[in-house]
Amino acid sequence: MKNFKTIILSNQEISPGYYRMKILAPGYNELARPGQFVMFRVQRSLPPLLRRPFGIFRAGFLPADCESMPPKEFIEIIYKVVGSGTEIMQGLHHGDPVELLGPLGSGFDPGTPEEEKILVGGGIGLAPLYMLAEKMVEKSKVRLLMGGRSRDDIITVTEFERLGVETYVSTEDGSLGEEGLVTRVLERKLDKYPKASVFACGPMPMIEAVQKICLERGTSLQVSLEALMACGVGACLGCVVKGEGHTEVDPRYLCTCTSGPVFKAEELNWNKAAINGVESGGCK
Amino acid sequence: MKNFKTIILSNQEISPGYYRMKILAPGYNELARPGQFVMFRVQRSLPPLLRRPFGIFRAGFLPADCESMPPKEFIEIIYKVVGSGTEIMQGLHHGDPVELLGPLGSGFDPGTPEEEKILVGGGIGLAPLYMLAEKMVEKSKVRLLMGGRSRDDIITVTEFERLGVETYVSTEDGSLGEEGLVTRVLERKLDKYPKASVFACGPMPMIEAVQKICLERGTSLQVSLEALMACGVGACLGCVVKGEGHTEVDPRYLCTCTSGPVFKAEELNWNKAAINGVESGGCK
Amino acid sequence: MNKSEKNILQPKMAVEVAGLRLKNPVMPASGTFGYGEEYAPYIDLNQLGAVVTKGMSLNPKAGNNTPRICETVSGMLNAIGLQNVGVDAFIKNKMAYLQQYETPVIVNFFGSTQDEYGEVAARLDDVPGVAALEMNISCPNVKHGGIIFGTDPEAAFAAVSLVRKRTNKPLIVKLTPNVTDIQVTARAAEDAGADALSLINTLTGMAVDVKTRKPRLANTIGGLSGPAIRPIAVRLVHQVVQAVQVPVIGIGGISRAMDALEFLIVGAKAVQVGTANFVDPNAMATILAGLEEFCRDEGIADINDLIGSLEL
Amino acid sequence: MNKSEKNILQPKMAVEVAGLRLKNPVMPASGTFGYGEEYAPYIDLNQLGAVVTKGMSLNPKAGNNTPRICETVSGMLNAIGLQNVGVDAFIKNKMAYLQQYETPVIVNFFGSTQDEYGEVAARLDDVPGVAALEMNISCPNVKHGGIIFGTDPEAAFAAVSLVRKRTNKPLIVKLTPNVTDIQVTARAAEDAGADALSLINTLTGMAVDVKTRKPRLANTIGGLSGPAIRPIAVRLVHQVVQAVQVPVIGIGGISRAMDALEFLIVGAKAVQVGTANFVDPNAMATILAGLEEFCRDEGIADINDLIGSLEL
Ligand SMILES: Cc1cc2nc3c(=O)[nH]c(=O)nc-3n(C[C@H](O)[C@H](O)[C@H](O)COP(=O)(O)OP(=O)(O)OC[C@H]3O[C@@H](n4cnc5c(N)ncnc54)[C@H](O)[C@@H]3O)c2cc1C
Ligand SMILES: Cc1cc2nc3c(=O)[nH]c(=O)nc-3n(C[C@H](O)[C@H](O)[C@H](O)COP(=O)(O)OP(=O)(O)OC[C@H]3O[C@@H](n4cnc5c(N)ncnc54)[C@H](O)[C@@H]3O)c2cc1C
Ligand SMILES: Cc1cc2nc3c(=O)[nH]c(=O)nc-3n(C[C@H](O)[C@H](O)[C@H](O)COP(=O)(O)O)c2cc1C
Ligand SMILES: Cc1cc2nc3c(=O)[nH]c(=O)nc-3n(C[C@H](O)[C@H](O)[C@H](O)COP(=O)(O)O)c2cc1C
Ligand code: FES
Ligand code: FES
Repeated sequence: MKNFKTIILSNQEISPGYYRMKILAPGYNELARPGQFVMFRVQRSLPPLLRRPFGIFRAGFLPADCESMPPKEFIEIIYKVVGSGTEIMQGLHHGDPVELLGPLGSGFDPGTPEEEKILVGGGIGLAPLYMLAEKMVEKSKVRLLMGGRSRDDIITVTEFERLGVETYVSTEDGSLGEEGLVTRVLERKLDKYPKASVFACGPMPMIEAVQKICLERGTSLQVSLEALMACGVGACLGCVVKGEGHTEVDPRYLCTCTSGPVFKAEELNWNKAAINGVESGGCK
Repeated sequence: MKNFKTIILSNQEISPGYYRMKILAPGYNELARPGQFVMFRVQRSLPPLLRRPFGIFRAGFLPADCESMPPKEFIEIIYKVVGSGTEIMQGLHHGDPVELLGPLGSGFDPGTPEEEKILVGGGIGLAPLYMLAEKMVEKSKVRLLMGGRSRDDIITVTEFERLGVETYVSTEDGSLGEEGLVTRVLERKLDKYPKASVFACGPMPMIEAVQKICLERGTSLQVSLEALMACGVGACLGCVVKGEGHTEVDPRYLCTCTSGPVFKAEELNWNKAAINGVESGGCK
Repeated sequence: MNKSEKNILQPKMAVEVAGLRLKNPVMPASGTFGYGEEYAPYIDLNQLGAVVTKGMSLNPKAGNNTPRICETVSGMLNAIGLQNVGVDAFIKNKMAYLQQYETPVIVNFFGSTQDEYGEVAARLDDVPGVAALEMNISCPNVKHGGIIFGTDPEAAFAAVSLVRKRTNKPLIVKLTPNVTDIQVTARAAEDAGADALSLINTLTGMAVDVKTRKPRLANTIGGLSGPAIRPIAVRLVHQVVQAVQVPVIGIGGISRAMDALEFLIVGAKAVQVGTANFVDPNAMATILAGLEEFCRDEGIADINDLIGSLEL
Repeated sequence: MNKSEKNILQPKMAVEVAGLRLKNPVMPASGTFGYGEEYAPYIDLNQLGAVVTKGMSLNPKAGNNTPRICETVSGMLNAIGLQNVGVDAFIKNKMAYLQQYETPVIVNFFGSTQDEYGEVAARLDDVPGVAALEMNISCPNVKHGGIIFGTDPEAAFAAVSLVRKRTNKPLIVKLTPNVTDIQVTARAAEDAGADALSLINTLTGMAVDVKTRKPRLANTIGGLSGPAIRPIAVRLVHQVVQAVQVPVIGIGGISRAMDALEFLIVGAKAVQVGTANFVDPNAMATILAGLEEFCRDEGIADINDLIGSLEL
């Protein structure tokens, strides 16, 4: 956990509206656990005021430019352009100065090796699942169910396949893979592998549907949530979600940035509107 | 007078901290008169909020890229990096979108052709004098007295020479040209050419010294002033200076943006602190 | 094509404020648009819902010493000091120009005593082409130790009542945000006979030049405007809409259609655009186009259906 | 090397506020720095003039529904709802951590009745390591129809007087900016026994999601903070400094040394940094370095020579 000024190594559009950014990030290979995130800031730019949270997609080493130098570490984030901050980000280039605060938050618990693992990713939500898959493929059978509205929302599937993950794509408009919701695929897979544990990240309606399915079947589920964040370190208390047992009289709020962003399903309160109102697209 | 969205053609550092920016500016060759200015804004950048005023250094035509197309018009501005806005400007490149409001303000009155003309420029203040020189050299003998703190502050003198202007450089530290204040040179020249008329632009202390000299000798003087501006069009009344005859009881304020930025010396009140407080370096 | 689809192709933008029918809800804020003329080369005044002029006083006012303005983070401070040509010169020299346009002219005015307020209003009362008066009560009351009329509900009530007696024109009272409870002043103005309220005027602010140790404004204190103040303005408009029956005009930091929409949704019948005119002289036209586009996208046939649509 | 040159190489940064000697005038603003611990990985707490904790109440408070925060132009709105672990849990679980550091700990607290204020103060009174109390009076008075203590000079006077009786710790009273005349509340707090005043707390604001027509905060209304509010804060601090004898701590939109300097020059003895911590967890260290550099550049041997150096 630290904050440092660094630079962008590359920033490419990988699908319409989706970008992949590589950032020089010393120390991250050792530090970063699957499911963690960074608070990202463009250096020397006043707006937007607050940092933006992004899941760590991948951490790695650049080929060393010279025998005697240690190889450089980087992380990658994958982001969708949705508002003022990500609009500024899409215009950044190699060498542009940025700041990273992280790695932050709890990570996924990869569980026991023998189990079957099912990852469910909705659109940009699949970003934090890659490092998890990387970690699990060695010892477990990992399947990725990737859903999106249309073909443009299906990203980085090849990367998962290269890891040896079995991938299943579905789109709501049928423009790629199977037509329909990713949750339908999930039900089929759980019928087949009833002991699998599930790891999900994506838009709230998807997460809620996944939770319902897993609850009915008693399937172990971990979800990665998004919440509006100011600090990312547990200081502002802006990012809370309702925890298990939360009521108006006895409220139980958990910080998404420190207790999350990954939660075991049973830690959370799944009543309607329990989750921080990110659906509204944040504030502008 | 109009506002339009356009692009930058080039933006080069011409001396440490001084930049020359060429901007595509259709219509400016016909419209722009010597001494006028534009209100400049970087498109799609929130800060700085307000536009920045810059004198028009030069208007011209680009070589036509193709026989059948009319040649493209441009203007050039010369600016010194002093604060938040000019810091952003120095990072702009060819093709970056900007907005220009202008040409604005009164211009210089070039006077009668037979007279000798003396231009006095202090640092970046010489910017609005180039177009004036361009206009006057055909029919008058034009001399430029250019002053600055050190050699870095002496800019574009060669351009004036190419027009056929006789130039005299002085710096306070003697690092280029004569050592001392430009006003000393002015006094010598006025001794020699007592009928010359003077056109001055530069920092307030220089302008005030020039005014004193010209007043004593009855020399005709026009000055171009700087003032903090919000609108540039006479609507906000933020940019006023004190006019001739101004008193606390009977205040007479003139808008720098519409009645100026060029004033005949006799239009202004030259009491101490009569002039809009730009000396303080504006606000941040 | 059925009727509702047709409507949405050209959403209805007309609104009614203080008995005035405006072709759309977008107008400039006083003091940021001169006497209209200054911006005519850049924006078609006929496009606007109304033109609101610089504030007028009984006698010409020279305004404050300089510096008068200063940029701040996403905003600006001004202490122009209400410089204006005086109401008589305005009527004589400025009205003819504005009457060329079909757009209603709203004349902003102020006084330093309640009698002066009354007198200015009376002089404007029978001037043809003046569609309404906007009374700026953010001015010091020289008879009461310089306390701002708008921060003293009783003084506000008395001044508005007097003005009400001296004019038959629709009367808009412009409130100051620098108060503990704006609902109190809003009700005082309404009770005294205002046909509409407009808010917010600038928030009092100050900036210091750390090198010279001097205030950046000759007047030390000035009025903060621009995008920075928008959340405060939206809150105040929301509170006033809930406190009064008369229509409310929203002002404060509006530079995009999105911004104007926030005010309309909380219940403002119209909006005024101030500082944004300086940044982009065409801002109001862009905002207007954005409002129409929003209505079309959202299937709103009449902008009035949007006004006050806040869901709590 | 003569003495004055030596001083300037290492300008003296220590200040005294409410009888506390602080090694420098920079500290976090309550609610933006958690309990200190959250930011310890990013900034050396020993560098700071003081640590100011999240506001404490008698009983734990769960806080508001979500969404609780929202970015605005150069600022943010928050309606956290004063979520905190409660004063007893704080004393038990959080103080030990903070006592590892030499930096004085200022505990911010609040109540919903004057008795609750008094009780929290009493519980903190004999806690070792608590250097001072900061009393947040921007809270609704449940016994008086929810009117904010800080907007009602009598309620503020009564609450501060009671707290004064129940604690021997230095007492800082934190004022709300949402008032017509801050000098009145400032004097009420001083008269009731405050050793220092801090200001400003957030300005009340609101933002609307134009797509959903809902307020962006579940609580509808929230507190605006960040660079956008700085000019208002500087003005208020300037006014309070002129109204009272006790030291004043300046707060509001400080993110750079330049910003802190504005407050010091108008007369604040120290400053608190809030929202800027979220943007840059190292902001206070950078500000501190900038203050030292400014003093060196300007030949100021002791930062106290700068405080109140405003030239009018
Ligand atoms: C732990 C975590 C991990 C995330 N990982 C990714 C990722 O890998 N890729 C990706 O594209 N997005 C990710 N998001 C969402 C991402 O943070 C937002 O899309 C982004 O902040 C939007 O910024 P903006 O300025 O473009 O949008 P605006 O709407 O202009 O932002 C305004 C404010 O709302 C906040 N906001 C808006 N949408 C969201 C959101 N969905 N979640 C949280 N805050 C939001 C912004 O941070 C900002 O404070 C993640 C969010 C969280 C909390
Ligand atoms: C009519 C006119 C013509 C000008 N021509 C030139 C020119 O050709 N080249 C050039 O380099 N400069 C020129 N200036 C000055 C130029 O406008 C300022 O240097 C520039 O605005 C500084 O902006 P900033 O954001 O970098 O500085 P900041 O100090 O960050 O600016 C803050 C605010 O103060 C204003 N401001 C600061 N300094 C000045 C100043 N000297 N004059 C007016 N406003 C100021 C800014 O416009 C802005 O509103 C001219 C000014 C005027 C009025
Ligand atoms: C330079 C300037 C001059 C102003 N003059 C007046 C005025 O004469 N009368 C008035 O009622 N308001 C005046 N105002 C306030 C504006 O009308 C408006 O209420 C305020 O600027 C907030 O809107 P904005 O944020 O869109 O600028 C002035 C504002 C500015 C910036
Ligand atoms: C998320 C958040 C939580 C806050 N919580 C408190 C609090 O518990 N007690 C308090 O007195 N002020 C609280 N404040 C107000 C700040 O201490 C400070 O007065 C205000 O944010 C202005 O400073 P800034 O602009 O530097 O943020 C909070 C502010 C924010 C942004
Ligand atoms: S983002 Fe601040 S506590 Fe989680
Ligand atoms: S800059 Fe607005 S009147 Fe001159």
